[in-house]
Amino acid sequence: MNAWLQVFSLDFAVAALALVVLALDAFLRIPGRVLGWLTAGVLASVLVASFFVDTSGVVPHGVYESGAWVVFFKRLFLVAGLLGVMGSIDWLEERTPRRQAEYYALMLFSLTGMMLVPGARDWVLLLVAFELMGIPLYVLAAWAKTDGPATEPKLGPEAGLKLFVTGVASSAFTLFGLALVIGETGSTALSALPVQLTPLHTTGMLMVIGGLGFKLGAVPFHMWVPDTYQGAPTPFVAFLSVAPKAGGLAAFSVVMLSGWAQHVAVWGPALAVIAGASMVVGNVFALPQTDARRLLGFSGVAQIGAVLLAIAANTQEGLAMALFFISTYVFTNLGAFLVVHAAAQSSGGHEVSMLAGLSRRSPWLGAALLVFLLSLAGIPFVVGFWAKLFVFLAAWRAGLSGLVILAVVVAVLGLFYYLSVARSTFMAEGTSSEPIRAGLGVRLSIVVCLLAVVGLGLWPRPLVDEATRAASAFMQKH
Amino acid sequence: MTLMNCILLASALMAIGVYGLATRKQAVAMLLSVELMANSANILFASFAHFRGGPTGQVFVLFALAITVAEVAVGLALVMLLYRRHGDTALDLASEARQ
Amino acid sequence: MSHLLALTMAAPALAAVVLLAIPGTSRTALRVVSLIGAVISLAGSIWVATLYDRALGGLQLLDTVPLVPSLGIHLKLAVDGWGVALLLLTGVIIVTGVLASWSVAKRDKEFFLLLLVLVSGVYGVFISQDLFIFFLFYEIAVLPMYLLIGIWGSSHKVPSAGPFGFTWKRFEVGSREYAAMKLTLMLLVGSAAILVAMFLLWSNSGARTFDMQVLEATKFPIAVQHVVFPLVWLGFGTLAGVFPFHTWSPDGHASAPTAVSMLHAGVLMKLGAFGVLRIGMVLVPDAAAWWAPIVGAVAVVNVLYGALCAASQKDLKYIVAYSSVSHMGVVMLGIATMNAAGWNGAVYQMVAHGIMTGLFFALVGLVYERAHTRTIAKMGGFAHVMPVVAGFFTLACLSSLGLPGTAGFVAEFMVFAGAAKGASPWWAIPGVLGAFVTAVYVLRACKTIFWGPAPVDEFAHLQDVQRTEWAAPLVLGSLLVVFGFWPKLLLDFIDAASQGYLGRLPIVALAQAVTP
Amino acid sequence: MSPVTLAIVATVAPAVAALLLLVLSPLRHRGAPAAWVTLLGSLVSLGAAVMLLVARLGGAPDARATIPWIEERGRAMAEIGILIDGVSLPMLIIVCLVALCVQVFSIAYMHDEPPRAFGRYFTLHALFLFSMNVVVVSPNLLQLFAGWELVGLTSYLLIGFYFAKPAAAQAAVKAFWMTKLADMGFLFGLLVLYVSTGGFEWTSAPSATVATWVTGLLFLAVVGKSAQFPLHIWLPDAMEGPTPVSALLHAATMVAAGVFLVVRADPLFALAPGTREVMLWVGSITAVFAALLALVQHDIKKVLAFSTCSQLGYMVAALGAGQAFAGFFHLGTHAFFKALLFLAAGSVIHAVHSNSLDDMGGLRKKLPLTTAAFVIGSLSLAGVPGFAGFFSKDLVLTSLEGKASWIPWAMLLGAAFLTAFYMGRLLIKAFWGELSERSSHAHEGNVAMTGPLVVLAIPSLASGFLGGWLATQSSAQYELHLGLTPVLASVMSLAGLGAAILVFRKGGQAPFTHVLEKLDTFSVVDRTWAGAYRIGLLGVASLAGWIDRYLIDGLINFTGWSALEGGSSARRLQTGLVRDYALLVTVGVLVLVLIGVLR
Repeated sequence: MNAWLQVFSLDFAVAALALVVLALDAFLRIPGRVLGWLTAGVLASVLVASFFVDTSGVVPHGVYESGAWVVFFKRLFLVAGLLGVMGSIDWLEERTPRRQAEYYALMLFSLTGMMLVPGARDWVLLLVAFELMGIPLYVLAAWAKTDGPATEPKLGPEAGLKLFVTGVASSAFTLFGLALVIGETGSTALSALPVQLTPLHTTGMLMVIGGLGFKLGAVPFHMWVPDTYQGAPTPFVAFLSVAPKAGGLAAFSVVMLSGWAQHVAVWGPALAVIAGASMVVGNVFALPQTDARRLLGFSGVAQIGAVLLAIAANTQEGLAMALFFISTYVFTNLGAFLVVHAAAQSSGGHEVSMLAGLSRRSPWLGAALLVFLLSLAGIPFVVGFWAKLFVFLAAWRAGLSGLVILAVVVAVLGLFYYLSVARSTFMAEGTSSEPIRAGLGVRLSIVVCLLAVVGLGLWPRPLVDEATRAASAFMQKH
Repeated sequence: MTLMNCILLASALMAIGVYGLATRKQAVAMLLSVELMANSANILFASFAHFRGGPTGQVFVLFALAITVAEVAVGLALVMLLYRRHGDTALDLASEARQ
Repeated sequence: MSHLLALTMAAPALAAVVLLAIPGTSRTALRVVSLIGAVISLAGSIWVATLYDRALGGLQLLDTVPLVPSLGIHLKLAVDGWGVALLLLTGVIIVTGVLASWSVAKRDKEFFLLLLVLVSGVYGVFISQDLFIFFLFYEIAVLPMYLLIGIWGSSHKVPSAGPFGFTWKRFEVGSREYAAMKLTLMLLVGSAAILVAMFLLWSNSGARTFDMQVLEATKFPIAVQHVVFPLVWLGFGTLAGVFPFHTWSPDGHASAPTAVSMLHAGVLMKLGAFGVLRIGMVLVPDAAAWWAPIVGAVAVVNVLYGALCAASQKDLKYIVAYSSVSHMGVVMLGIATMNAAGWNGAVYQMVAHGIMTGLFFALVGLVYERAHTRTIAKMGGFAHVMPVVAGFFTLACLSSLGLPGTAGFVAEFMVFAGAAKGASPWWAIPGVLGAFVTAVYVLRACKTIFWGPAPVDEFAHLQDVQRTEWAAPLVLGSLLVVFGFWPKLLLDFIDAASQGYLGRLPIVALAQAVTP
Repeated sequence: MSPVTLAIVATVAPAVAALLLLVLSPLRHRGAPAAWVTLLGSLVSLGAAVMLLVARLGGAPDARATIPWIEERGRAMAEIGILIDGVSLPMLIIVCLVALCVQVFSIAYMHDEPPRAFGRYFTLHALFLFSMNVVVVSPNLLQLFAGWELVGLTSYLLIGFYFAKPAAAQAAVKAFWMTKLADMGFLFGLLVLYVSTGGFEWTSAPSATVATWVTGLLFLAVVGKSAQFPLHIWLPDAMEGPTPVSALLHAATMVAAGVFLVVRADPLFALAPGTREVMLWVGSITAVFAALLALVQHDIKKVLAFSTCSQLGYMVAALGAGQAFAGFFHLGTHAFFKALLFLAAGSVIHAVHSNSLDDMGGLRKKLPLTTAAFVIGSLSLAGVPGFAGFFSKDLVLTSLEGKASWIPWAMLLGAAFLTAFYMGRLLIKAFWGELSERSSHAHEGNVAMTGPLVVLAIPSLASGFLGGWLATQSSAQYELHLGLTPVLASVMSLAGLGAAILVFRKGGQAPFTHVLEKLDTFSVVDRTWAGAYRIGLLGVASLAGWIDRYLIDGLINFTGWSALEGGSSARRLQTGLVRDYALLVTVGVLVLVLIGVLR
């Protein structure tokens, strides 16, 4: 096998799996549920394999760069994909039994795109990978008319369209900006910017930021977030709310910190504004939400603001902390969405008020949701606290103390709505008292998330070390 | 035709596309506007390639086109879904999600 | 036993873990395990007190585990004299609190679980010698309160009025959810301020460390101190009920179930005062000296205003809750004096008030459980049917109004003496007046509830104290008297710490230089 | 045993009794055992006190011992301990003796109470004796204050002993509040003393200004505790308590603690002539004012209560005149004869089951021993020559000679007349005249009731002759001399008695009765305090409560409300229209570009 093929072995495995799933469905009529578990199993094996396969080879022409940085992200995506797939199995079986293979395949394609992003050092590869990650999501967002009961509005098409329109508008801007940057520089290498920038460079760079910001759901490119989260199938949203964000973060870091690090004066303020606006808007808009998915959507906008804070720090420590943050966010948010999903399947709606009595019906689910909410709120002894703390510390050290204070203040608003959800879960009297029925996949995913959130909350060091290693591997090369 | 003119042309196209996106009520018109926006970028790539030389821009255009096509294909499918849901392709119909 | 402190702190949390494994149906087992956890922690506290060398003073029983060394975060536990006193208080309150909650019927497993976790946090705060860990434990101590009040609390109606009456549309003022949410949010706004202050200290410490001993030795730039101190004061002060950020306390304590009120008013509010003292006064002494007049003036408002508010209440729990606001004002007043008498008094008042208010809430809970009302006007003559409750309630009242022979007197007297000797002697005047107003409202309540003709109809058969309910009144009541007659028991510890920390204060050094 | 040990035993014995009764609740609930335990405690105290006295007569010096109590910076900020000297030892004996008599009397008087209440009563008595002894033996003002507050507590609990009676409950609380109000003065005085001298010793000699402040503040407390005008209003109400309690606390010992305080702190008061001036006037006014009100009372206990006020006024006036010993001497004699009077009154009440003078009459035939006791007490109180009260009252009056243009002297002479007059009225109404209906069934109580009367009658008769010894003990001058004052005082007392016989024998009324009754029922002072409480305190409290709930908490609610409303209105920006989303993306990109370009 060629050395550079080995570099991409994980990515190829995932892409191949997508094809295999399609083929198995088309030719052998393998039941969807089996395909789902197969997908999950292979993803798990790939994840395990990532610890044994050496992917540190060199790729010709410098378009791709392997190393600890890339591996960190790939594992993260694989975990997110694995959890997302497991969370979807039962729902798919129930709702769209005849279209299961496509769902998995699309998710795997998106995953492939994601896995290529962090290593990309050339605009062409980055753009293609980024779009490969993004386009399947449009389709998946509109996968079903609705995932709730028939009484809920059928928002599937709308979810897809909103994601799509903002997405293509953003990518048009990205393309436009790239055209300016690449045209002016004359090279598609990420690191090819001159020391002295022309106005065209500057304009182009900022437009690219706008385009990338869409995937992260940062303000002002966040408008799709609540609507899509509300309309798309919740198990998918669980995946959508974390994995592409990690992908977006990877793209952001690759662009900002590898190629453009020297020009932090250009993008730094813009990023700071986006970060601040995201935290404020996300938290304020989340306050009046009554739909758990929209609420989590806006809360996600606010969380992304915190990650961008760390990127804006433009230091290795900041990057490491951003990695740590996004990793914990994957577990936390995915878990939260899956609990909401499980509860909604049993109680017939995604309203926060529908969570009433959850802790009585299924104490463990209630406790899990509480843990996830506390983690999102940044409360000690669950991992979200460390994530927020590390990010704030890094930003503070980089001189962004004003933004940190802003973040701390708006975090209080966050507490209000997180606690409101907890209130429904724990204090309100529910109408039903029968236990929540959740599929094995969902339960397994939630347990993994819970273990991660609590375990890392008690002992965050391994992940911090890992993130630091990845970040330093990345920063030392650039 | 100077590079600056081309940039202005591309920008104008972009602006028209944005304007269309923001005002057109029909989903198909929206798709057209999106195409305009994407193609304004392609024009920019091409003009840079033309005035500055080198294959970079031209190659990129190809990729960009492919990506845009894929996007629009998905977009069309989504518009179909919208039509099935509402019997119309008016984009504003897709505004049920807000509370 | 090198990990004694860690064990003391962790015992309740470990019991909570054990609780997880016990099925919710074996109710006695749940309670016994909780009690064991609490008792171990109390025994640990007592052991700590016996091991602590009062003559030596300073930090003792050091126990360090590096946690995130890259950020300068260590699990560093040690105890000073103040810590010893407050550990003992915590131990006593949790043991009696668990016994007082023996009859909790609703979701008892979760209740004890949260209660125990909370207490571990409280212990942690008192023994943390790393600012970061301090904060961590502080949050653990504060947060379970939300659920504890929100689930097991009680609600009542508060009519809307005043210029902000329109906000009642959104809030069910008086409901337990409202109380829980207000309490949690206000306290967490406070911890946000603390967090910012922590960052400032950490980043200006030179060594980039959270180690409090290192921070103590650091001389922070005065500009930094002037930002840190108000943040610490208001941040921790919110929990200590500093005016005007005290309004979570009446609603919170009135809504909370018995053991939670006991713990919250008895111990948690002390975390706030302890924070101001341990972090504000000790780590940034220069700014503290500058701010002290303001802190003291606000504390004085607390004392008098809290007492007046209490005097206007018709609900028994609100009276006790407002009395906490008033008494915590005494603590803050003592802290603001920045002299030994004041600080000793402040810490002593923390203990005295903790015990006293714990006793109060235990008894109020008992009365409420039987009479199903907290409106004083509806009660009367209860001493005929529950003489023991009446007796202990009177004792709590007496400590509350600072009667000699009870712990409250020693504490208040030291604080007032410290205030009189300090820079602003006039502080003592409203302080003493507050104690008088306290005498008015506690005795009026006592008279209305317990005295008068024997109750008829539904109150005629109220039971007196039963079985485990004896624990809180007996233990807390006798401690009030013991500490009232023999303050040396605690003062030796407290004074050792006060001396040590005062020696570092710039103004004290100055004063010692001036006076022979 | 050394004097220190004896003093400690004398102080602590009742505390042990009280503790035993508190802890061993069966003992208390049984009733009778509680009485024995308390009596034993008092007996031990008295025994120790007597042994101390014997030792002192044998030439033992003053004894003083202290231990640190409250610490600050490793040093004692406050100490507790004992001090036995010529002031505290006589006081100790008086207190223990009277207490023992009252307790014995109570066994008979309270025997109808249910056992639990009986037990509680004696527990409180033990507690009281302990507290009072703490006051008496205290070596410094802080401990005195502690004991002072503790006796206030026991007073509160004992006045409220019949807590089922709303009037008793109200009286108890009122007594506590009034004295507590005054005690703030004590506390402030202590603080001033501490700040200026670093301790709580009455021997420390601060500057005159400080001394004036300290003594002025201490005097406030005296006014409260010793029921001086205008804080006297609690004392008549305190008669709601059981009569033996009135005898012990509200006549003989506790209310005299104020006088005792001034006697103790005499070195400080000596430095503050201003304070003494005020005391002189307050004492005189109280003496006259209370004597006038005593004239129109129909409740036998209230007559005695106002009489107590009046006599305390005498003592305070003497202290104001700078003659601490005169006040102290009067305190001693007063303790005996007033306790005697109250116990005799208790015996009467026990016999006729009523407090009202109107229900009594002709009792001398039914209750000969009680009548004798009452007469002795009355004559002593009236200051008839030869009786104990004569000597001390004479000393008080003598000490006032020439002070403040002789006005206080004249006032107190007038009060002496009034005293004899109202006591005559009381005697005639209760013991002479026709047998009333209720009186006809009266009979003497058992020996527990009569015994204490006999015991107390002796010092009421004779303790006046101990003045000389007492004076040497407290290194004061005392000699009985035949001058203007003693003669006038004797005349006044005899005149008062004579006038009473003239006026009341035929069932007449005192002159100005109408006016005085108006004054009594209208009770200006009482109403002023009630108004201050209702409007000043409760009014301000309600205002504070309202402000807290609706303004301060309202503001906090408003903050939350604003955030939520802000969120709700901001939500409208999320139009839900795809085109707006796209537009916002554009605007966002443009803004970013602008930020970057215009940076």
